[in-house]
Amino acid sequence: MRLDLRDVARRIARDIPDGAYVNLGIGLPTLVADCVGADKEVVYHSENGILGMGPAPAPGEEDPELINAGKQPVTLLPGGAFFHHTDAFLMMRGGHVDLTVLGAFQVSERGDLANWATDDASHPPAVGGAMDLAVGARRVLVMTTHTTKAGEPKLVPRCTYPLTAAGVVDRVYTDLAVLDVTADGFLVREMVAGLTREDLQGATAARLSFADDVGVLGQRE
Amino acid sequence: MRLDLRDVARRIARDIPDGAYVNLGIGLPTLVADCVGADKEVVYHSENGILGMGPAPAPGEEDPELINAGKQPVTLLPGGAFFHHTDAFLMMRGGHVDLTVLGAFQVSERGDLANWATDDASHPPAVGGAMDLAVGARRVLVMTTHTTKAGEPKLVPRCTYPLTAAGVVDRVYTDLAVLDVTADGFLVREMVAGLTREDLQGATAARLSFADDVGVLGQRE
Amino acid sequence: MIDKRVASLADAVEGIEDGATVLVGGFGASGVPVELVHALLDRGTTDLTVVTNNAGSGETDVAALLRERRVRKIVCSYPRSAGSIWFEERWRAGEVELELVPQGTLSERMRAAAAGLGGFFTPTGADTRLAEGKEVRVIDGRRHVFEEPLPGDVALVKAARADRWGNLVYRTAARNFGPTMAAAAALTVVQVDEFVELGELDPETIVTPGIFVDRVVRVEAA
Amino acid sequence: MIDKRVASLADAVEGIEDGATVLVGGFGASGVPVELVHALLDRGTTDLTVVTNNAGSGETDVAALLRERRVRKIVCSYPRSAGSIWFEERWRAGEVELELVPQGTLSERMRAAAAGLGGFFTPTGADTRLAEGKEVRVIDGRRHVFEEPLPGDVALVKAARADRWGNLVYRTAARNFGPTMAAAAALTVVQVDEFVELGELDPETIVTPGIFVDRVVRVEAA
Repeated sequence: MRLDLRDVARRIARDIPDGAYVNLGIGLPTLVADCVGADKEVVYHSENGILGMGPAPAPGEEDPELINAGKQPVTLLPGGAFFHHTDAFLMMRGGHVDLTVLGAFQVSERGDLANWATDDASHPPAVGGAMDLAVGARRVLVMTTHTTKAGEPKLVPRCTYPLTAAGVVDRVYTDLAVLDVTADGFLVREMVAGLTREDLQGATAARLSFADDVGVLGQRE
Repeated sequence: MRLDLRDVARRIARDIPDGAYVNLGIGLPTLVADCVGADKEVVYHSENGILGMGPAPAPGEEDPELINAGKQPVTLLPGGAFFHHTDAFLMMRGGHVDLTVLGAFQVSERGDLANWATDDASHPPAVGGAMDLAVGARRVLVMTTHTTKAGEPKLVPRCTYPLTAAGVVDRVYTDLAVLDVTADGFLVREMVAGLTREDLQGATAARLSFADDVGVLGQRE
Repeated sequence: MIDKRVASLADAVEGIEDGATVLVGGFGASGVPVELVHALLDRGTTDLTVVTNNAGSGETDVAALLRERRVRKIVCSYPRSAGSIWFEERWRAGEVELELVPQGTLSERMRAAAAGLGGFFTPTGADTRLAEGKEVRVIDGRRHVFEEPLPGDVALVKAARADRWGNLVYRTAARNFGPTMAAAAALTVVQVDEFVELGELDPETIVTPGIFVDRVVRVEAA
Repeated sequence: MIDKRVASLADAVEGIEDGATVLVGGFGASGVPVELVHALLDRGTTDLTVVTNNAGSGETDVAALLRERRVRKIVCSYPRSAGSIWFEERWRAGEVELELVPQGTLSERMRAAAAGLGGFFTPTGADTRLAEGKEVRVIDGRRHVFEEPLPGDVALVKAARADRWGNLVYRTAARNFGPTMAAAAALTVVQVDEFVELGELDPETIVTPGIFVDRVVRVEAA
């Protein structure tokens, strides 16, 4: 019943407008780029000073200095540009990036995001550009499994993990549903087929409300 | 007995070290560049985004977009660079410009500088980059006549004209003397020949002290 | 597909509303987007707040806006020049409000807006008339003034070349306020001498990446 | 005559004292001035505060400084990576202090130092653990955190080419923290692949003007 995360990526890609400037968080969110159709021209931003990132280079063609935020080799498309770190974050913090897709440990019904620390004291903390992206991108989309591997809900009334930013998340895409963060909390827009509202609420710690026209979140669209 | 201002410029030029990054204020201070010997390599900065300004172009060779802070056509030397206004002022405010030479209406014995407004209410005020230069350059030199055309002293206990910046002037070069601003006020380092200490004090509203070895500020050196 | 090129100066200034705050590039006569300002004049837009280093000279660009009484307020560092007759006339008559800002602070305030910052402390202007009424804080033994971000509704900028993504390069000292203003406005409109194909600008030497630019229009060099 | 070129890596790091705050460029393995950091290691300098985005990986550069116990404190945004074993070892043992700073704030704090500003308000980090103990101010309805400038005694930077005035250009994403760090330190030392004649770098495309640079040293590309 749960969607494969590649299908979640495909669903997110549908919501990325033609011409958007997009920053994809490290890890899962990078799957989204592969799902954006050739009918759209999307400019990918990287915090280390790149606009217009292209796909991974062919094996053997990697440039060790031309990497993305996840430190993986990338390429540059015609029209791309290099700039320094402070300008890269000016773009992020200043609202110039139209949209970001981020992973999450927890999202609260007020749009608070926790995605950088789990309070595991055996590992040093690390934050990177997560807080800048979360406060700065015009639209913050979260891509996540609906629950943890242990079955704990990730959509919660209040985050218990350390916050990345307060009140920033616009929409959450999980393997079970698409939910908007509204003034009244999570509003379900789409659900996978075969799931009842009670099932979804059961997998969610925050109280859900449902749109009048809840759509089907499908495997293949 | 008073020096010609070209000779004052020549005296200032002697104090500019080889390799210095220098911003010359609009007007009189620009005379200094012509007096710096070919034995020194000095990099001139302009607030509108130029490092490495060269001399005025030959007639007919002017580029109307390549101008200095005084809006006069200039040239660029090999090694010069263009950058944007915010970076130009980052250089000024951030202490990257080694030295500036500025004009003045008044300088106080505490190093306060007044050089932007005279409270003539019939003209709109204008400040430009004067305040940024005055607070930011590592060393602030003032080039001025010792008194106004009406004979009023310009070196004063306290400025009566609106301040440009407080406590910033390091040294003043006038047509009568060279004076350092010290914790004890103006200290005369050099005087023109034939002037008594009493004469100089008489042309100065602030109390003067004199170095042990007051030098001769000469016409030709 | 991204194509920020527009066909005419009228298209370039389309939608700019009365009452807008307009950042106008240029320093003296260098880098001034003269034709874009004239297009705004032709559009009839009025009640403007104009942010620009100087206040125009002679009868063109910002001076023309002042002459035609389109400017409610001007924010600048150096409104006075040999030919700033229209500014002086309107200012003496009390018909235009002047906010005088040190030049570095003017540029830095626009950058703060571009960067999404809430303001900054600067030593520039401390203990002067231009800091009157502003918060002062002693930092590291030095008096600093708090300055607020200065965003534009619109930026009008002149550059040398652009591609269809809106990537820009400038020419010599005409760069001046362009890159900062382009980044500090909700709508950034740029006039260029030349359009080039996507990929023709070296990615190492693009000065203003297209992310800051909304419209580019070509103006034949005079 | 200005000639910032030095003959050796040892000359490049001459005079860097124990206890210095050292800004080290690079993001992951891109743009790291590896040879300069090793020269600092060879010099024996210790008790360092190192400001850098990551905390080194494997046995080279910042990881080597950590291994050899030269680092008292590290200021960075993302100390954890696959190979950050020496940082983790020293951190777990309480032998190195960590100041964790959001990446954009890290960069902006260095820029504030470069620009002579006293600090700034940023929305980044508000309401998070990284803002604990910091001044908070609501600006335009949004909570902002006050952040202080972060200057370096020394910056170690990698670039592609330099001339004798210290003008620099970089290569692709290796530019990253270089231009900001170069401007934010009292002593800026740069390693480059290549020296070029004065005038060979296009004045329109110089990324770091020489005013920010004190020494440049050539390191043969591996």
